[in-house]
Amino acid sequence: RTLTVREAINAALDEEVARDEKVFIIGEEVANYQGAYKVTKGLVQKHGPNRIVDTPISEMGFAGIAVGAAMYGLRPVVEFMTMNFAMQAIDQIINGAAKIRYMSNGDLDTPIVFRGLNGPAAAVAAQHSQCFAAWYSSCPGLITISPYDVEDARGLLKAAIRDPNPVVFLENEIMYNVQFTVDDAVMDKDFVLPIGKAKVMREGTDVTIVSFSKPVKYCLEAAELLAKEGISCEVINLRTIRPLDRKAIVDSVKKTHRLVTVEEGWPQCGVGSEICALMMESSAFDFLDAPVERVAGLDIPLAYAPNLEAMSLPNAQHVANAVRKTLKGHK
Amino acid sequence: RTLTVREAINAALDEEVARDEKVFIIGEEVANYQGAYKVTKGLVQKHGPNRIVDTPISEMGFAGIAVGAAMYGLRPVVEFMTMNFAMQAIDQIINGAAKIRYMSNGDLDTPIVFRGLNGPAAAVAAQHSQCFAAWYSSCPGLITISPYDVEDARGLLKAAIRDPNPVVFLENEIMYNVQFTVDDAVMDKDFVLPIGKAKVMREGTDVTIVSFSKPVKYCLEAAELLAKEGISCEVINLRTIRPLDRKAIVDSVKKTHRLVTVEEGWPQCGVGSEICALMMESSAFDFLDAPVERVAGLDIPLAYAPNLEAMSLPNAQHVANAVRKTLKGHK
Amino acid sequence: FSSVTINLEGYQTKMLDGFKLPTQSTATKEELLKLYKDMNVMRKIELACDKLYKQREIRGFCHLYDGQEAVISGIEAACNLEDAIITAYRCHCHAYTRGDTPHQIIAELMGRKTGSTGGKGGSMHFYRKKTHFYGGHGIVGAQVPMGAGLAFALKYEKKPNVSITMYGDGAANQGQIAEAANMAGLWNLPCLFVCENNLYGMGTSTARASHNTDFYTRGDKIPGIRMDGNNYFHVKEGFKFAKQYALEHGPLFIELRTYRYHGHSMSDSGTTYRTQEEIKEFRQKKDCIQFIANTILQNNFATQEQLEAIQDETREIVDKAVEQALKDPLPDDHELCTDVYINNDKYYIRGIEYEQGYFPEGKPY
Amino acid sequence: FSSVTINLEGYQTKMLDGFKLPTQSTATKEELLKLYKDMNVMRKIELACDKLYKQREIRGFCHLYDGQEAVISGIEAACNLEDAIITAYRCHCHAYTRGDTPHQIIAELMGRKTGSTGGKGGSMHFYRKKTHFYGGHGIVGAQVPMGAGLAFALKYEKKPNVSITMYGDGAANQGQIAEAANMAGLWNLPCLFVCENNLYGMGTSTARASHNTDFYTRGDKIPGIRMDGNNYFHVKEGFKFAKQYALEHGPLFIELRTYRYHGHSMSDSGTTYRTQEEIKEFRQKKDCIQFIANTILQNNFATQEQLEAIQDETREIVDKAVEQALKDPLPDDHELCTDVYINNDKYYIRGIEYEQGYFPEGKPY
Ligand SMILES: Cc1ncc(C[n+]2csc(CCOP(=O)(O)OP(=O)(O)O)c2C)c(N)n1
Ligand SMILES: Cc1ncc(C[n+]2csc(CCOP(=O)(O)OP(=O)(O)O)c2C)c(N)n1
Ligand SMILES: [Mg+2]
Ligand SMILES: [Mg+2]
Repeated sequence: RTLTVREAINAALDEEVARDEKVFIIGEEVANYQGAYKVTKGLVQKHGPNRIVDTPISEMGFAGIAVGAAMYGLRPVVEFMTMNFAMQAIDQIINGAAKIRYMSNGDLDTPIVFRGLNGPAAAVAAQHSQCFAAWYSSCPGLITISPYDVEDARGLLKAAIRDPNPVVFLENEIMYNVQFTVDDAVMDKDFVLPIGKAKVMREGTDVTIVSFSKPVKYCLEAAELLAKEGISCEVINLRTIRPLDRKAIVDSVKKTHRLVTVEEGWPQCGVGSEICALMMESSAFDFLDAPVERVAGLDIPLAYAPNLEAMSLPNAQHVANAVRKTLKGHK
Repeated sequence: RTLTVREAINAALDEEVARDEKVFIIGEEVANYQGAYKVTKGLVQKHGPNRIVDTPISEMGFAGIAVGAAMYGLRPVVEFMTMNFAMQAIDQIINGAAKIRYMSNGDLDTPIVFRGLNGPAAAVAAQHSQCFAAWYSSCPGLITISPYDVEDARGLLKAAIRDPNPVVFLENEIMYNVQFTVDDAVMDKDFVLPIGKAKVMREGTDVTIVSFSKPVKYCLEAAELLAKEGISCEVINLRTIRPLDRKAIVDSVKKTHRLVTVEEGWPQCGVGSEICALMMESSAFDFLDAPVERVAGLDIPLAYAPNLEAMSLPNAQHVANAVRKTLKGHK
Repeated sequence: FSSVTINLEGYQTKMLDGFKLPTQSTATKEELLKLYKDMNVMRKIELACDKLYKQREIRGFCHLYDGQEAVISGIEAACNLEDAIITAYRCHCHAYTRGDTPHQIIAELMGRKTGSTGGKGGSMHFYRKKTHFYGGHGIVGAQVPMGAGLAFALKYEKKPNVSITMYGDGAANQGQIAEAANMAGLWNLPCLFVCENNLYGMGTSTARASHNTDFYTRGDKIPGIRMDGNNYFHVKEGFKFAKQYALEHGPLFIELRTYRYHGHSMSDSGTTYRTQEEIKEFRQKKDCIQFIANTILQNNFATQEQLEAIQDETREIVDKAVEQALKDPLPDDHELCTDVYINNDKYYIRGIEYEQGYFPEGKPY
Repeated sequence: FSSVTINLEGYQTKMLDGFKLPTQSTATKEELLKLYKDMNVMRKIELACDKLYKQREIRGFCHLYDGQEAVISGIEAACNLEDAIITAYRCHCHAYTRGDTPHQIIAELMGRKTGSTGGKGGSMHFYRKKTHFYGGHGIVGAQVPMGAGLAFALKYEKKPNVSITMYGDGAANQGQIAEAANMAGLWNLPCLFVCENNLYGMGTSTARASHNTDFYTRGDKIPGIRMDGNNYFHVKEGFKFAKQYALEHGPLFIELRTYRYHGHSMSDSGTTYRTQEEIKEFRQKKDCIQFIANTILQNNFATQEQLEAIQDETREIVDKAVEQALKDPLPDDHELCTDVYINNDKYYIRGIEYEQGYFPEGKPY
């Protein structure tokens, strides 16, 4: 079977709405318009407007409505047209959903998924290109997931909807159109992936490359490239950013002794930073034969012009360079 | 001269409002009520309600009003009653203030300060205790400052108000009441501290401890404690979180060969993580004789009960332990 | 079986022409005596908190409800425990009417293991899912969309219930209330937007914060009613009407005029932005508990002595609660890291120092 | 010196009893010919963008304004360049009336160095501080408090000017608009809250998004006017009144009924949520440029041929702009990291790889 990430998310939503009548989808243009990015295509026709709910442009309001509905016992899937707009609703996500179970001593839950596209897309400039993986993943009480391919998108979204905890699910616009071939198991109605487990996309022995979302592609490309230079890369797709699969990273580094992190978000206090901290405090430290290399989005608001945009985002070359640096040993 | 951090901030505001008629203060309860935490005490009496502006409870609205006023050429100082409430307005801070200069190719500026208390206070529970240093400091276009003592608060707030860039200024409620002795130079009307420069609070040779805001105190206490064990700690007060004074940290580590980071915020993708990343990628790496130790707030929403609260936050003992660990060498 | 019928002052309304608003309220002796007792318990809980705060047994914020007891009492008399309720941080008495005991409430404020949320939430964060009490929220205004969400869920589940979504006059200026109201209006949610107008948001009078201070009119095309929040009967009958209206027609804006006797929180004396006369006026002439006492006495449902006995009884309840709470232990250490997540054991929780963390695999890696 | 006086249809108003709204508008031949030219330039810029988008010379979002030109034209005719203006992402024509050339606008959309923001902002982010144009904002609704802030600044600086704060019918449901309006009302800010109601927010009709679709009435206690956004004269006279009103009395809500011909952005055909007939109706019967052409012709200010000559002239202007922009270079590489901050050189900018970063000290440490 071949399908796109968009189709995978669409099918996962469709099946979970069908499976559990407490699940409903709410957001801007999710119903009649079929989703601003057509991710919810066909769903309102199938499940009706009570289950697929179009909202006004009121992020804080409908996020709060979803949190309230979740407290009552429904299982909302909130679509933010992009995660940039979720910034208006972030208080509801953090102070509403994430902290409420703890504050209530376990009395209240919010089984809810906040999903939407995240990070840089193409030519949409600074206000529409921010990556929120680091912010959300810093918050206890919240699960943060960012899928790469069809298998991830399908298995993790279904897992997220079934999970009783609040989940932020960070998609990527450019990946929506990318096709992947998957086997039948993935298409099973109950195919779910474990939250909090990374996936080794490619095994290798010389260096570990850790990434998530679209940049996983660059890592795989770089690995391919480097293979020709005789460098064997292990590529880890994090899948979940919180809880981070620390063990997978540590184990891999113990084997390869070198680590490169790759993300499209800004560097400071990013996901790569956290992985550097993990290297410092885990048993992996003594196994490192070179300092960790971070590859991250350029530390500026993203520009619109295609050349500036390209110069601001990591690609396979950057990853390959970083790998080569770790292999050169100390600075 | 002895004064509290509250008095220092109050005086800095007072002087800057007096100095530049474009400067005004806006926020909830800043005028008639004299500030929810009395930080703006006496200012409306002195400068009148056009300069000290009480707002309704509308964080997003008044933050946006301040951004608009700044674009026009005024220099607003926005008080959020606490930075927790700024989460409702964070889109205005990031997409409004921080990115606008870049997006406009330098045509528009927003000389603005967003200030308020940040991080855990005492017995105010999870929704009122979040530290936002990591989030804000991740954003290019923004300056993020977090003062520790009177000198910091006064010199950096004045610098922030005079700086043409947007600044997030993270205060600490518990520090408001703490008294410090300062010399006359600090009380000069034009006393400003350089933004982006850390301060060595205590010189030492065995280990570098980096922190900001209230935890600097614990670092100093730990240093005192450890001195008795013959361990010499260098304590660095970051003051500015972005731009981070990377050089100060690197230089110190090159001297001490060991590093401990201390913050009250959550660990994942925190300020300590970024400093770990700095160690990986800077020339300091080869000088490290032990992995960096991170001390951070416990990774949970903060509880209300005094014992649970105390168990969730770093203190001098944690810092001392971390230091001792770095001196034990590798794990 | 003795009861009394009381004539109600007219309700101020918006867009409710053609609807018959209540004009009378009937109450039995039993109802009033029970009410008198409950209101006294509420008042005494708050006064106990005030005292405990001054003794430093309670810390942090502490927002007291004394003066406003008729609001929640009237609402509860008209609604039932299947009607969802959510409010802000001034929530001790809401916790009481929803079933928490004085002891649980006070213990929570003192951060004890026996408190309503085991010491985790504190003053601002009470909840009781089984009686549909959803907080207890510390972020001003943020509970209002949540309340609309509760209404959304009630409608989704086809329940014959409403969401009682409460906020203050200060909170009324949060934009998310307008957002929630718009959606509630569009979708006909059974949501009562209930503004407790106690004339001040912290130190700011309504006129200084709100361009429109008629809070019952602030739902745009959503109808509204203003009620006398110091008058139990006015609130109770008003809410009977309101609940029925909401189930049939959708959302309603309700303003309850009331007054808080204490300052905003314990650090506020409450006297810098309002006059002593004003406070005295409300305390002496409009006190909602005294009003019930008078009604009882005027109708010979009890003697002054009997009311004093109730007072004594409630004092004893609260005193005992305090006494017990003072003896209660703080939460167990091992509670520190529970309930961050459901299936908490599966989640790594980093310690302040790395090795002190909770590692699901059993040891640091 | 030839001029024409036109009778205006009455304005729908809220809370403006006692105010005399304009009933007539006078325009000279010169004004109308200039207007006709400008409106044609605007339309042709948008049509050029459409074409360039299809040729993949423009990427990303691209929100076109064709159909709505009378709105900005009428506003600018009543106001001046000291009146601040701010709007959302549908802003190409606002950039034009505030002084950007067609070449700058098109070049920006193509991400060229010569574009209005040097290729950094793109379609949604035009600004021109010197003529008080403040964007060009991509976050729906967020520009509205900023607009109130511009009004705040104008008042603070005692300027005889207003802030023209524009947003769409979809944006009207963002709570921050209510927040800004409340403060503008409280503080009497010279702020015009201008809702361009083109009947849809993306694919959602006003009735599906707004409980109250009378956008001029949504300022609560702030008065309002509805204008015909397809009629230049109605807008112009309405805004003369509005500006004067705002300077004397404070904020005003204005709704402009208009229509966008294109879909929301380039990926939207604009035909799934509205009928072909509806689009045709607006295009054929209510086109705002045709209306000006008719007025000119009816008053013999020009012949059909002369108007066609203007069309040709504007086509040439825009064609040349396109031609030039196609030849223009992309931004210089070194522009990548400028203007992140003021005093940019002092700031470390981390590279995608560490060593590639900009180090103020000159080299990595
Ligand atoms: C978003 C947010 N802003 C500010 C605060 C601080 N704050 C807490 S209560 C309060 C006043 C609220 O007044 P009102 O809504 O009238 O309720 P009352 O206290 O009178 O019951 C303020 C400003 C907060 N908790 N949350
Ligand atoms: C906060 C936010 N939410 C959602 C979006 C996505 N979005 C962009 S334009 C738009 C529709 C706005 O409609 P309207 O305000 O009527 O303006 P129009 O496009 O008709 O000019 C939406 C939903 C956004 N940019 N920002
Ligand atoms: Mg109040
Ligand atoms: Mg529209």
